[in-house]
Amino acid sequence: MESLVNIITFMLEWLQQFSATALVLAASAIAAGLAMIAGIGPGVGQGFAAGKGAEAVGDYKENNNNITFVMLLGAAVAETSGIFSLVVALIVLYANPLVGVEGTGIVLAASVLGAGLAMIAGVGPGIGQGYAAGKGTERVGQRPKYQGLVVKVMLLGQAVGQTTGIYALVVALILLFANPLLNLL
Amino acid sequence: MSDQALVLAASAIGAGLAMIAGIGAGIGQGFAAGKGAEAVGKQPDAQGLIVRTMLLGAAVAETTGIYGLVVALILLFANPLLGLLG
Amino acid sequence: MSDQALVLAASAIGAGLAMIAGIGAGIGQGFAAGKGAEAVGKQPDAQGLIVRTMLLGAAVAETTGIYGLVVALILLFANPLLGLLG
Amino acid sequence: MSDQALVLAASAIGAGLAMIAGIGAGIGQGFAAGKGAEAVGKQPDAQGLIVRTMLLGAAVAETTGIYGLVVALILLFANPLLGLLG
Amino acid sequence: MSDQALVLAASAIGAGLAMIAGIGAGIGQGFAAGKGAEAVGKQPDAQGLIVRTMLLGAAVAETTGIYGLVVALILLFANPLLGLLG
Amino acid sequence: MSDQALVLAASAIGAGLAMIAGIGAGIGQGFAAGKGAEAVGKQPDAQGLIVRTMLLGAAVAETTGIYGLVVALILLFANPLLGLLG
Amino acid sequence: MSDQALVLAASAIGAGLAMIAGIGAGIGQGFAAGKGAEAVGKQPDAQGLIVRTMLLGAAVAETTGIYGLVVALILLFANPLLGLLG
Amino acid sequence: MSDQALVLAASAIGAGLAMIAGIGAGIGQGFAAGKGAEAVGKQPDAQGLIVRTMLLGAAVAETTGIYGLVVALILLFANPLLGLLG
Amino acid sequence: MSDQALVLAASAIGAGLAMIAGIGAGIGQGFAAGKGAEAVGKQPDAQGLIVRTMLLGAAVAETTGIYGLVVALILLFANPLLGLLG
Amino acid sequence: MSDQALVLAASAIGAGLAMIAGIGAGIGQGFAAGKGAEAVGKQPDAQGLIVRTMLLGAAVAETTGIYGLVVALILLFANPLLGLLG
Ligand code: NA
Ligand code: NA
Ligand code: NA
Ligand code: NA
Ligand code: NA
Ligand code: NA
Ligand code: NA
Ligand code: NA
Ligand code: NA
Ligand code: NA
Repeated sequence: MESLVNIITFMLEWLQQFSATALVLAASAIAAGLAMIAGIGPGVGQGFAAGKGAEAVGDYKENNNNITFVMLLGAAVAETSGIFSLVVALIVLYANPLVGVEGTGIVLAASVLGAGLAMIAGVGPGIGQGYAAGKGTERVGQRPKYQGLVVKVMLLGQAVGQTTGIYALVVALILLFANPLLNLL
Repeated sequence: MSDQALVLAASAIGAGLAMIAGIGAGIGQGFAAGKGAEAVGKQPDAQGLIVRTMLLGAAVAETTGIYGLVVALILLFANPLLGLLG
Repeated sequence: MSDQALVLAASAIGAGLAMIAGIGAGIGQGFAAGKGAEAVGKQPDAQGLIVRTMLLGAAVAETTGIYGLVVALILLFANPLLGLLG
Repeated sequence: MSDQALVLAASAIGAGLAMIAGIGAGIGQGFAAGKGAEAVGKQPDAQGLIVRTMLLGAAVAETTGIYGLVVALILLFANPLLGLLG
Repeated sequence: MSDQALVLAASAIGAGLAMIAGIGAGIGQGFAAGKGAEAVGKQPDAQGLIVRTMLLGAAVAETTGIYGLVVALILLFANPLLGLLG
Repeated sequence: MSDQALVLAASAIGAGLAMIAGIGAGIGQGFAAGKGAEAVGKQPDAQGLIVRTMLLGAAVAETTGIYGLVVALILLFANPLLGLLG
Repeated sequence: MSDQALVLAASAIGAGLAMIAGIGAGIGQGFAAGKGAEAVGKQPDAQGLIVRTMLLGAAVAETTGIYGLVVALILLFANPLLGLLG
Repeated sequence: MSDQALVLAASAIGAGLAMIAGIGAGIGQGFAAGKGAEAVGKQPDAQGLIVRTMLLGAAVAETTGIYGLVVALILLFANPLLGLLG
Repeated sequence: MSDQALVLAASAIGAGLAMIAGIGAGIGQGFAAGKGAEAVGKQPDAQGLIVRTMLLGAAVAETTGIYGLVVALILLFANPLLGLLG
Repeated sequence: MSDQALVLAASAIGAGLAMIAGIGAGIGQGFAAGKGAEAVGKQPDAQGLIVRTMLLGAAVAETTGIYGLVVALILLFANPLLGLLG
């Protein structure tokens, strides 16, 4: 280590002892872990819906079926970004399109990492849509007569709340399947 | 490793980081969705007004997520940093 | 130092990161536990229904934590990445 | 590796990090959207006042997201650090 | 530096990351504790039912924290990655 | 690679990190916007007072976001660390 | 640099990361403290029951923070990874 | 690369990290702004008292943001670590 | 670079990470402070009981912050990892 | 690169990380400020009691932010790790 005069050069040279494939695969392992972090969102949101559901069935036993239906429907929507992240994680683990691609290993590896980081955006829609699920559940328990209207507004709002999660998925898929950086090399 | 490779690798990571901004709009707009659903259940007559206000507020909340997307797309498709390389 | 070592080292870190997903279920299910306890105090007669709804909702909230666990276990015990090394 | 390459690579990551500030405005403005929707449902007559207050407050909440965007654009398009290189 | 050293070093960091999952259970169960305390104050007669529901819900909220602990202990005491080294 | 390049590269990342402080003002001021909109809906007569209090409180909440911006601009435009290099 | 040094350095960072789990218990137990204080103010007669429920729930919320502490102490004082080095 | 360059580069990153503390004051003071606006709407007569309490509490909430700023400024302008270099 | 230097450098970062646990107690105890202030305003006669419950709960919420501090001080002043170096 | 430089560089980053603990006190004390302002608006007669309880609770919430500051100042001004270097 006496030759270590420059920490950045040392790290880059250290990375270059590995094959490009090894760099991409190592980045894939970390990216899979990063993508899963999005799962925080659905967990928080669906748990909120569960709590509001439990509260609502206690207050309005007779509307149990409406309450459970809206809770599960809203929670299903809130699962979306967790599923997106799982799919991206499985792609990088089992069907990584950047393995074996021509190009500098560090750019390929960084693209996989960037895809994993982008998926973390899914935390937001998961929490937000779960909150909407909980409030929709609560209201349908109180006013089952307006279930159609409440569910319509809930789903509309949840759709709006999904967009930034979609943006992130698109950026991740671009990095993995249509990487424009490789053409710039 | 070339200079370009280092800059492009960092750009891929920067693009990923920029997308994280989307957490905010997701949480905030979901809150708006929940309050909107609650409100139309209470005052079905004011439905149009409630939904319009919810969507207007949600559009405002979207902007910083869009900023993140735009920065990511710039890094990926029109990388200005490469041009600054000597 | 071998290519395998790099991939396996990154797998250890990836497994740790994947577990962080569990934060969500912990917060959400704890919220459900609190609302459930509050609800059975208010309507002891509806206890069965309240607890069943709480548990059903909590089961739904568990899934992304399970996804994280599954990805971590794949990385640790059935690592598909090693087979892709040249 | 050139000096420029290192500074530009770090600038790409710095730009991505700066965008994360946008989480705040997204959450906050979404909260405002929700409270605004709730309020117009309760007092449809005060709609104009409610929406104006919501938008004024949301404009204030946007600033730190804009600061992050500006710093990112400076790093990407008018990088002052390159000029500081010896 | 040996292959084993790199994998074991990353395992130490992975174990630390996995423990972060415990944030969730801490927040959630504390919320349940607060609502439980509130509820027994209002309906002391339903204390048994309230506390049992609180503890049942808290047990459910603990699981993802336990998953994190198990992954950390596997990395520290029964590291399967070492066996995968060529 | 020169000493300057390393310091300036780290300054780009430090500037990006400093902007993250802006998350706070975004959330907090958005909360104030929502409560302000709610309050003017309930008491339209007190509108002036409500909006002034909201803006005063929001100005106070802006400061740490400004601190972050100032530190970032110092790092980018008047980097004092370069002068400390031997 | 020796193999041991790398593993021990990573263990120091892993120990620090594991402590972050303690954020959860701090938030959750503080919430319980606030609800407990509110409840004894409303029903001073039920003080004993309220405080016992608050402390029972807080004890449950402490566990994942303790897990983090135990993993950190294992890494610092009884590091099992060193024994796995070839 | 000189010893000074490494320490100063890390100081730039440390300064950026320290600013992140400001998230707290931004959220907290914004909450206070919202509750203050709500309160003056309900009790315009108590405006003076409400605003003074809000500002006193917000001043207390500012301190940890200031600590972060002070540590950042020390790292940037009066770096004591350089003096500790052999 | 010596083995000791690497372990001690990582210990400095580990100590900083461990302090982050303190976020939890700060949020939680501040929540308790707010609920305590609210409660004494409503029931001034129960002030003693309310404040004692708030402080008892806050003491419980402090523990994981203390754990983080203890781990940081061990890393800084009684580093056990150095003794494990071969 | 000397041993001291590496340890001091890591100390700069560790100091920055430790300051992040201050997020907690900022959020918590701001919550207390908001509840305090609300409470004095409702019960102006109890102002003294409310503000004293708010400040007492806020003082308790400050401690973990102070711990972070103390660890940062130790790293910057009285670095004990340098003395542990062989
Ligand atoms: Na959206
Ligand atoms: Na916006
Ligand atoms: Na789920
Ligand atoms: Na602002
Ligand atoms: Na669970
Ligand atoms: Na401020
Ligand atoms: Na627990
Ligand atoms: Na403070
Ligand atoms: Na505790
Ligand atoms: Na404290």
